[in-house]
Order: sequence, then C-alpha cells, then structure tokens
Amino acid sequence: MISLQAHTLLMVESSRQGLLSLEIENSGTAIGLRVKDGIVLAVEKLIHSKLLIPEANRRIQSVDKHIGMATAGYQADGRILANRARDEALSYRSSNRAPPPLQDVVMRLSLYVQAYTLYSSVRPFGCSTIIGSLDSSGPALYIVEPSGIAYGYHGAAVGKGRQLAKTELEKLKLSELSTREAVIEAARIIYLVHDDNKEKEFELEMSWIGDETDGIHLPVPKDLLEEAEQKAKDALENFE
Amino acid sequence: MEMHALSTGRKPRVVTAMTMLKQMLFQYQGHIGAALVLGGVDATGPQLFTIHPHGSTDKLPYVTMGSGSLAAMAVFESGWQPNMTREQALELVTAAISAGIFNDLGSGSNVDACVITATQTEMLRNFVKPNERVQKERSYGFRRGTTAYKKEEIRSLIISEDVRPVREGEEMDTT
Amino acid sequence: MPDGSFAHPQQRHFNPYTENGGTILAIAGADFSVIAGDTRQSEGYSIQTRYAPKVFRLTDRAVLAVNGFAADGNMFVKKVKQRLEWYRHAHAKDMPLRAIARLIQTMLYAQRFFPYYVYNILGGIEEDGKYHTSLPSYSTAFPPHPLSRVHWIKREWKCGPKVLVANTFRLLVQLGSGAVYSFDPVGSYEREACRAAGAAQSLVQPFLDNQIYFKNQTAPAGQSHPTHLPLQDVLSIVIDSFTSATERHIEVGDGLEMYVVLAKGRSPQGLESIAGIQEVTTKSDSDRVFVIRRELKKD
Amino acid sequence: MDHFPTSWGRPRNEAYDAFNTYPLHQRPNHSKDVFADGVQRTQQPIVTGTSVLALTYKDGIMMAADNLASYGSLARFKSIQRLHAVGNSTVLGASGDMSDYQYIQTLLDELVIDEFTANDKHDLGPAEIHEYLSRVLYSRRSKMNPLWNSLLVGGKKNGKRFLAYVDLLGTTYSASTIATGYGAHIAIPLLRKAIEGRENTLTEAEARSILTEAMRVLFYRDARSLDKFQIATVNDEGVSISETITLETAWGFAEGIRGYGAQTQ
Amino acid sequence: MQTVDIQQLKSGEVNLGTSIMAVQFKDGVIVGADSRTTTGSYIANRVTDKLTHVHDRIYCCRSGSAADTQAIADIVHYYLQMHTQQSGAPPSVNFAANTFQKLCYENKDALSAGIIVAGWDKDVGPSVYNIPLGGGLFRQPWAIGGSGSTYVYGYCDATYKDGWGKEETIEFVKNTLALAMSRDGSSGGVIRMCVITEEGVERLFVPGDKLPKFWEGAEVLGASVKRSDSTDQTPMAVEA
Amino acid sequence: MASTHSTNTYDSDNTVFSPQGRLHQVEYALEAVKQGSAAVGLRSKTHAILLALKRSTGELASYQQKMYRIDDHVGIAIAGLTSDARVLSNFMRQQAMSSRMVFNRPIPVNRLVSSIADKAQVNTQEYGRRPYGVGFLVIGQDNTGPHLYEFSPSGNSYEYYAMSIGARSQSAKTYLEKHFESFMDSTLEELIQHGLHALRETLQQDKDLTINNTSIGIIGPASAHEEDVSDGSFRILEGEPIDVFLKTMIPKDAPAGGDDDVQMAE
Repeated sequence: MISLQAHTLLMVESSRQGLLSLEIENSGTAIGLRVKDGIVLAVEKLIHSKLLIPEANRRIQSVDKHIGMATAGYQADGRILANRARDEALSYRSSNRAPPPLQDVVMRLSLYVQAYTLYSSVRPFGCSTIIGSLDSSGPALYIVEPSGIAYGYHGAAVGKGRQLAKTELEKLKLSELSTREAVIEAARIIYLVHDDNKEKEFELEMSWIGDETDGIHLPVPKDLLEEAEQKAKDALENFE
Repeated sequence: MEMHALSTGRKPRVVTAMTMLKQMLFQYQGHIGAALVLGGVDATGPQLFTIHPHGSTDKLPYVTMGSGSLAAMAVFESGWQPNMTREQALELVTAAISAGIFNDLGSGSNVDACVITATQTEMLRNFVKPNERVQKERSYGFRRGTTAYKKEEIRSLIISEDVRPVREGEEMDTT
Repeated sequence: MPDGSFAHPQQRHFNPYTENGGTILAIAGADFSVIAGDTRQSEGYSIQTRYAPKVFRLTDRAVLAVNGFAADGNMFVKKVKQRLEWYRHAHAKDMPLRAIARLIQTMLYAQRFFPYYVYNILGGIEEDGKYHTSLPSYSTAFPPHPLSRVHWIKREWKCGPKVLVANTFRLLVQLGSGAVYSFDPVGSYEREACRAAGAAQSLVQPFLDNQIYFKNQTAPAGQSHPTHLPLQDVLSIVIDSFTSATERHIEVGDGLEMYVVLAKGRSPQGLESIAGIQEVTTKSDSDRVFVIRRELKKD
Repeated sequence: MDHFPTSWGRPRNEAYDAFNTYPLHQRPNHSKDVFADGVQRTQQPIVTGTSVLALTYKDGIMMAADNLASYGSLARFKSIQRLHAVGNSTVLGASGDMSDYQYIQTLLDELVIDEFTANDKHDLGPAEIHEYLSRVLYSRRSKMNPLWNSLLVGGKKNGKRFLAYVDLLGTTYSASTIATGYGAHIAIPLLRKAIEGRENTLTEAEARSILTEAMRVLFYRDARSLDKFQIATVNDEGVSISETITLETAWGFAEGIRGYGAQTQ
Repeated sequence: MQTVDIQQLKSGEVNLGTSIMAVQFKDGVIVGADSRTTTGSYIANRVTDKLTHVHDRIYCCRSGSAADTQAIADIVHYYLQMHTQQSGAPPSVNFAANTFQKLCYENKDALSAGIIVAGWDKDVGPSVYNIPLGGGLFRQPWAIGGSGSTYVYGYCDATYKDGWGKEETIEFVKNTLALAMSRDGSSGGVIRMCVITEEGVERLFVPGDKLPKFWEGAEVLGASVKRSDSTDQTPMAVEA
Repeated sequence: MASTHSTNTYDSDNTVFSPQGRLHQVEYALEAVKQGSAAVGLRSKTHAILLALKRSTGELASYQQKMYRIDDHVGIAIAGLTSDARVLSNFMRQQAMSSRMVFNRPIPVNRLVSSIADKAQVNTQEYGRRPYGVGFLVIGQDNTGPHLYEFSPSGNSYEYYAMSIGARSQSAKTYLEKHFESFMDSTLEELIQHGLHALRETLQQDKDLTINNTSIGIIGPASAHEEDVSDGSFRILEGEPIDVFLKTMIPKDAPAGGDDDVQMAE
C-alpha cells in the first residue's frame, strides 16, 4: 500500500500524463488572451472524423453571461467541470444577487478539482481549463489544472501545442491590444501551432467577451472569424 | 310618493323619493339588500341618484349599480360626455348594460331601458335582445300515458241539482 | 386589503381551492361514446376566458372530461397523460379503457387528504364488444384504413338436409362497446350509461335520467325503451343539455366541445354531414375519435 | 352548490354575502375548517401591485401596468416597475405581492442564464415560461405556501403570439385579452369589446390607445392605482418596455356637483 | 387619530376613506375635502361632495360610513333649520358642533363617523370643531380627518402658522389635501373647498389633473433596466 | 485492443489512469459496445434514421430489441449491454417527460444526450462504479432540425452526419464516409437505402439483411410506404413493412452505381 501522499502525487502525476496522451488522441491546443478591454478564447478543435458536423461539437462553453471557458483533454470531464462552474456561478448569483467575479468562480472550481486528487475513490479530472470573464473590474483570465492549481494569466495556453503558443503569446503586448485585434492574433497562433503538428484536420473555434458583445460571452461572429482565419493563413505563408 | 303628492298638492321631486328611500334603508341598517338607481325629471330638471343598501346616496351625471356596475361604469367612463342627445345617451346606456350582460355572470339576457323627459316616460322593455334562445334539437313533448300511475279513479265533478223557480214565468239567467 | 387593518394584522386564511364553473357530461351508446363540456372558465362573477378546454383525448379510445378547480384539473390530466405515456413505453400499445379508469381512481385516492378538487368523467370504448358480422358500409369521408384488421370468414347456411356454402365472404369485426366511467374527487367510481357533472349537474343529470334512462317515462304497453340510443339522438340530447344549461346556469356558456369515440369497425356514417367535425384519431386500425364544436350563448 | 372539500359534511350556506351588490373577488372563507390549525398555514400579501392589462394585436402582444406598489391603502412606492422582460421574446407582468414577484424575477433570471449557458438556440419562449411559472405557482399552493401573485405572461416567438394568465392557485388560462385584479372587472369589458375579433387587424397605435383608455378608466375607479404606467410590447423586433407614461384625466363635470341629495350650495 | 377601520363597517358598506380638513383664519374658515368614495378598493364615486351644508355659515366635512354621516348631517341640518325657526337667529357653530357630537356620542356603537364642523357665527367669528370616531368634541384652529390625514400631520404641524389670510390658508388646505390624497389610496379625485366668511360661502374646485405636485418618485425606474445586465442578446449560434 | 494491455494494475480500477493516460475500464466498456450487433445512423436535411441489426440467440428465441422510443421526437439504437441500455433509456424518458411537464416542450435533443453523457462520465471517475457497457445512436428532431448523436460509455457525445456503432461498425463507417456528402439532400427512401447498404457491411459473409433481423427507426415526414405518421414523430419499422425498403438495396456483388466506381473504372 502506498502512502496517501505518494498516492495523491501519483494520481496527479498520472493525470498529467493521461492528459498528454489523451490530447494526442482528442483535443488540440486551447488559448486565452486577456487584453485591454476583453477576453478572447480560441481552440484548435481536431476533427477525428469527417462525419462530425462542423461547429456543432463545441469545446468552448459559457459559464455565465460574462464568463466563458475552454478545456483541453477529456471532453466528458470538461463538460462536467463546465456544469460545476455554472452551478457555482448561479449559486453566487442567488446568494449575492450579482454577477459572480471570476476569481470567486475559479476559487470554487479549483477546490472542486483539487478534491478529486485527494481520494483513492475518485480519479482526478483529465483536463485543463482556461476560463475568462469581463466585468466591471475589467477582464480576467485563469487556468485551472487537474491538480487544482489555478493561476491568473494575461495569455494562457493549454494542450498539445501550449509551449509554442506561449512563446507566441509572450511576443504580444496583450495589455495594449483591443479585443478585436486579439481575435486576429489568437487565430494566427492557433494556425501556427497546428501547422507545427500537422496531423489531423482541425477547426478553429473562437469566442470573445468585450465591449462589442456588451460584456457577454458570445462566439466570434462569422465574418470576423473568416477574416481572422484568412489573415492567419496569410501569416502562415509569410512565416514559412 | 302618491300620498306625498296628494298631501302637498304638487308633483313630487326626485329628491323626495330619494330621501324617503334612503331613510328607510338606513333604518334597516343594510338588512334590506336593495341597491337602487333612481332617476327622473322634476321642477329642478333631470336628476340621477344611486342609493346603496345602507342608505348612502350619490348625486351624479352618470350612475351604475349592481353586480355589473363595474363593467357598465367602465363604459360610461370612456364614453360619457356632457349634454348628450337622447340617441347618444340611449346608445351609451345600452352599451353599458351590454358590457355587464357579456362580462358579468350576474347579468344577462336583454337590455331594458327607460327614457324620462319632463313630459313623458318611455319604458323600453327588451330594448335590445342580444341573447335569443336557440331552437332546441329535439322536441320534448311526452306521449299521453307517459306518467305512471297506481290507480285510476274517475269522479264526476259536475254536481247536478234541481232548481225550482220561485216565481213562475221568468227564466233565471244562468249564463 | 381593507383600510387600516395593519393596526391589528389580521391573519388571512389561504384557501387552496377555487371553483371555475362549467359543466361536463358523457353518454355511452352501444358502440360509441359522446363526451362533452362547455368551454367557459370563470372565477366568481367574472369570465376568465371563453375558451378553456375541459375535455381531453387521452388515447384513440379514451377521452377524459374534468371539471371543478381548473388548476387541479389541468395538472391531473397532465399526470394521467404521462402515466399513459409510460404505459406506452412499457407495453407498446395504448392502455385499455377499464385500466385507465382504475388508474384514475388510484391517482385520485392517492390524494385523499388533499384532494384534486375535480370531477372526472371518462368516456370511450371498452374492449368487451361483440363480434359483428354485418358488412359495415364505410363512407367516403372517412374511408377505412387499408391495413385495418378485418377477418374474412366463410359462412355456411344449413338449409334443410343440404349445407350451402356461401361463396360470399363477410366482414367480421370485433366491436367495442361504449363506456362511461364517472369519478368523485377522491376516486370513487363506477361505470354508467350517462353522467353529468359540474356547475349545472343538478340541471342536466335529471334531464339525462329522463332522456337516457327513461326515468319517469312509462313505455307504451307491450313495448320497452331502447337500451341504447342512436348517435344522432345522443348528439341532439347533448346539445340540448348544454343550450339549456347555458340559459339557466350563469357559469355555463360560450362554447361546446363534444368528443365522439366510435368503436373500431363502426361506420362513421352520419357524422360527415356535421359541420366543422374534425377527426383526431392518431392510428388507423383503431377506435376513432372526433371533435364537434358549437357556439353557446355568451351572456 | 358547494363542492369544496373543506366544506364537506358542513351545513351549506347558500346566502353568502347576500347584500353585497358588487362582484365578489373571493370565494367564501371556510374559516371554521376543522383541519385549519393543523394543515393550513396563513399568509397575506403586504406590498401589493394592482391590475395588469394585456391584449394581442396584429404584430404581437401588449401589456400595461401602473408604477404603484401599495402597502394596504398607503401608496407606498410610486415608481416601481411591474413589467419584466424574460429573455428576448417574453414579458411578465405582475399584480399581487411585490416581494413574491421579485422572487419570481430572480427565479426567471436564473433560468434565462441557464438557457444562455446551454448555448444551443433552444431559448425559452413565452409558452415555456408560462408553463414553468404554472408549475412553480401550483406547487407552492400545494404546499400551502403560495406565491401571492396574479401573473400575465405574453410574448411572440417564431411568429406565434402568446398570452396567458397564472395565479397563486396555479389557475391558468389564455385569451386574446386578459386583465388581473380589478382590471378583470373594469378593464376587461372595454378590452373585449375593442379586441375580440380584431386580433389580427389591430395596429400597434390602436392597441396602445385602447390600453391607455383602459388604464385611464382603471385609474378613475381603482383606489389602488396610479396615473403613471408603462406599456410593454413584444413583436418580431423583441421586447420593449416604455418609459413611464402619465395619464390625462377629466374632472371638469365634477365642479358643479353639490352635496349628495337636496343640497344646492 | 381617526383612521377609519373598515372592520367596523358592515359588509358592502360604502366608505368615505377620505382626506378632510378645516382651517380657521382671520375672516373665516376654509373647509376642504377630497372626492373619493370607495367600497373595498372600488371607487364608487370619484367626484363626491363631502362638504355638507348644514346651515348658511356652517359646513361639515364627512368621513367614515357614507350612510351614517349622511344620516347625521341630514338630521343636524333639520335641527338647525328648526332651531333657526324657533329662535329667529342663525345657530352658532358651537351649537351645530354640539348637536353633531351628541348624535355621534350617543350612537357610537352603531355609527362610524368622523366629522369636522366649521363655520362662522356672529359671537365668536370663525371656529373649527373636530368630532372623531368615539364622539368627543374638540375645538381646534385647524383640524384634519379621514384615513388620509395620518399621512399629513407632520406636514400640518410644520407648516401651519397663526394669523394667515385667506389666500395663504387656501394654499395650505390645497397642499395638505393633495399630499394626503397622493399617499392614501382611499382618498383621491378632486379637491373641493368652501371659504366661509361673514359675507358668504365661496366654493373652490381643483380638478384631479391640476392638483399641486410634490415629489412623485424617481422618473428613471429601478435598477431592473440596467443596460449591462440586459438579456436581449442572442445566445451562441450552432450552425448545424 | 484489450489484448495489448492484458492484465495489469491499472485494469480493474476506473479511478486510476494508466501510465499511458488511459482508463482501461472505460476502454473495456467501449469494447462491450463493439461486441454488440451493429447500428447505423444517418441524417438528411429533413430526416434522421437509425438502422440496426438484431441478433437472435437461437431458432426458438425472439430477436433482441435494438431500438427504443424515448419520446415523440427522440429514438435510440443501442449496441452493447441491453440491461444498461434499459436503465439509460428510462432515464432519458424521464428527462423527456420532465421537460414536457415543466416547460411543455420536447426536450432539446442535445441536452438529452448531454444528460446521459454526464451520467456516464460519473461512472468513469468514481471508485465502486463501472462504466456503462452500452453505446447509443440517438436521433431526434427539434426546432433546430433533425439530429444524430453518438453517445459512448466514456461520457463522450458527438453530433454526426452519419455514424455506426457495434460489431464490425468500421466497415459501415467506411461506407458512410464515402457517401455522406450526398446524405443531406437525400430523400427518406435514399437515406434508408444508404443505411441498409452501410448496415450490410457489418454482416458476416454468409448473412443477409432480412425483415427479421433489421430494424429501422425514422424521424421526419412519412415515406410513401408508411402510414399513421403524425408530425414526423419517431417510429420503428420492423417485419413486413421494411420489406419494401430491403428490396431497394442494390445487390452487393453488382456495381454499387456510385460515381466513384465509374471513375475507378477509367
């Protein structure tokens, strides 16, 4: 019998490893940008079958009107986490009669995730989460890891191509970008990261929260998405 | 009222009738459940009153009473104008009563109206009949012998008697 | 809220019931049922709406009329429908009428100490009919479904010493019988030939007793009253019941909805000429349900 | 006839309120119910709103409610809103207890957020909202702990107009024009006359003036009403709730009235 | 305080919820009243005249049960006529008030009437008497009564000054009644006033749409219309 | 697949990831789905259909039930453990009825699928539970049109143009991938024909689709061969009524008539 501590460490560790291998199978990179006046989330959604209906199987979800999240890893676990986050947001709302600040949601969510690392009766979550929001105190962006660790970021990346994505994010002056500009940059980074792997087909999925959406988490409108994709492809050619 | 008119030797006033009514109703402290609209024309001109069961009265240019009074008053409030003609007033009153007929369960069937002027009173009984009975699908006449009976007894109700004239000659008229 | 009552806050009693008026009735024929209700919903002296259905199709052979407290009624119908849906899931067929009747009694009695304040009348076709050997004459307005299950039998006539085998085939159809079940609010129920309930029950039921059961009517010598009336007569009686109740009861009026359930195999002849009749049957090979709507006085 | 379960086995009282010549707003109170103490909790509305009126017209539905919340007969809050948008195709109007109404608002707001986060184009329309509220109000009445309101739910979704009522007992119905509270007695006769049969031809301007006229009559005749109100409209463009409108009223004929009988000065 | 307790009224009885007042000034008195009569919360009469003439220079203001106060006023009116006939001189206000008081006190169990008697007579000039619910008699320089009066005691105490002239007194009555009517649901309609002086009685009338205006609540309605929390956003689209 | 991992310490416990980041219990559950007879689902702009192969345990046994009606607008085909399917389908029926009770609306299909996927996920994360051993194809229609989803015991669910599950489903999938672009504009009859062709791919060499071993579930307007369809609600065709559809199949040895084949001949 292994000691409790060792067991927990083992599980969190194995969860990470699990994440890596599952990512290879299932999900691509997800990034989040916290900019001057909003948040952009972007996901490289790998297409494991051409029978899948485009745009239907989303990996970005809404937690509240002003909160969005993207997960990388085990899809089913990601959905459970989103449900939990919604419950937490709603419970905050019903006790405080106000939209929940992201920090509160993240704190509660990370405690929940962490609890799954404590017991042998459950396994940890097999996914990393980027969660972002915009409210009266400005934009906020966090990553919640399977271990229960949660840090705030200006630019966040999880999943297979996160190293390269982070490098690209660091090159940007995030605090000076507008949300609209950030959409273009996010698309470029996802295309770049995918190009590095060049395996399966993928679909770019993006959402944003900003003044243009009235502070509400919404998918990036089709025309802007297409513009961003075109620019990303152009940039890719210049890059190469 | 008739007695009052005879003893004063004048045409009675509407207020007089109103006062008598309210005093009686007040005396009975609401136990006479009469809610009245009283109208008429007298030496002082046309008059309209309402009298509540407890004996309070109101003097107004347009009045309603009864379970349909809210419906009727709604029509008055949106349609009444000062100095209406007879036709306008009759139309408005009909609309007000109709509002009660169709929207208040306590009111129904036909509109009765009454037009009082200085010279005459016109009772317009069944002035409008918006709720005629429909023809029934079947006729419900019963065959003779439908009702069961236990015994049959026939009695003659004609009493025959002999009438003997007291005086001879003239026959009594028995028609 | 009365004026000034806050000086001594008076405890107001909450009455969870109200009565929303209206009347329902159902009459069973030999191979059909008629279930009807008016469509007025009222509260106190106000008409809430001139159209609120009180009669509901449950299956192709069962129709339920509910009357009393409308909120309870609607909830009850909804729950019955869900129980029937579970039955369909489990058995892949509709629940028989007598089983629905028992289900309703159980559901009502379960609420014995906080009753659904509703009077229910269930009408439809019971699966106990006789086999019928005459060739039904289908009308063109409601043709029989081509897949409807008919049994062709070979008929033989004994004719003296010879046995003649007829070379004509006749349609053999099992006819269900018309049935009406009536319930009190806590589930006491019985099967009857006719029943009225609701606001004008005391006006309509004696009329039905007289016209359907021939109460207080002595048959002519040597004759007897029919056990079942034909559909046309029943419809007339239903219409007259409601036009009369409308005249004499303030909570009855506005509209009339009559559901006619015909046993499978019974000809709908005579129905097609009725103005505005509408068929609401969902399957072909089954008993059939029709709705007839009429206006009633609105005062 | 009295079929009320709480009256079973008790003498019938045919002549309730025999002298009241005005419509009865309540059924008789069976306050001598033997189960009353054990079974029934009591409650009463405290801060209340009066009537809500609504009608259907050519392009959608329209609803009106004044801005008053009363505390008994005290006109306590004179600029409160009793019309509430739920999602973008439904409007809710409330009369009765205002605290219960606010609770219902938060329930619905949570529901709308739930629907929003589902992100799947299946947002709730007026019919679904009404069904949901019916369940909520009926289940609360069944727990003998009612939400003391009469609510109107109206809206338009996928080209279909919807207008329906639900109250503290869970009673529901739908009609082309509905009013709660005193409106059911005073405004409904006017509204029915103006709307019935014209649901598909009435223009927005006509609908607005009909509602305004009904609100004016209500202000004249309802002692818990205010001359300030709002109108909510739901049509293909979505929900819009107007700014406060102040009624114009006529009192001129009253000047010459003297006393209640013979008095002339 | 004379709030009318409707509990004491008989079922279905017509009630003068009422705001009434009378104020004496140098040359006379001013009586004033709203014009609302209610049954429950139905306004049975919106233009009632609650200022009742009982003699040439004596009026009363009625509150409570309409039937009771009308009956009392009619009786007093009759008494005063008789008194004038018998004594050959107009009655004093004090006499009128005492007549009212006697009726009210001796029938207190059967009546619900709150009456203000005011007028002018040769002996004392202007005088105002208040006869609240139990049947007591109180002479006051100003009196208010009816259910609406409870809302304006503070205003009257803070505003009233001795020695006003007619115009100031009219303004005072008008403002007081308007304030009471705006808060009391059982009061409303128009304001009727009578200025009673040695010279005669002058009727004044303020229509319901020309009442003095005071603070009527914020023009911008509650927090529920805040833009940032608006719901009129279409949710994320799924293009299937 | 199971053989590659044979027995090891990460096998029996679904709360432990293997060093490769796999959950072996979940993978065995997926294996159970693959043991079940095949089911195929397809969808057009107007219809969603299911086709399933029914097995019979012997001459005297009846054929298994492969399809369940959940509500008027939803139906499922299963592959794997029938008992697990019954639990999950009853849960789905409850969800569907509760939606009708509370909102008087048919439950949105995606939410119904998510609700069982969430249920399945819990069984992959907690000790003392086992994952469900059944996979579903779910078809449904709602105000966003007809849909086809795959639900798997891993807790995953995806929406597809066409999909197959169960034994030898890969062959069916290959067929579907080849033809799916034409499905959207297909008529119901064409869609069923494609479905039958795909389902046929899962048969063993000597077997054929018959009216006894084939179930067809349909959502959408009725075909010319159907009766009693109101509002295009879900119905299951079995036995005699599917004969007419089986007859539309193009024999396997004959050229399938697709454009691809013509091009290959060049």
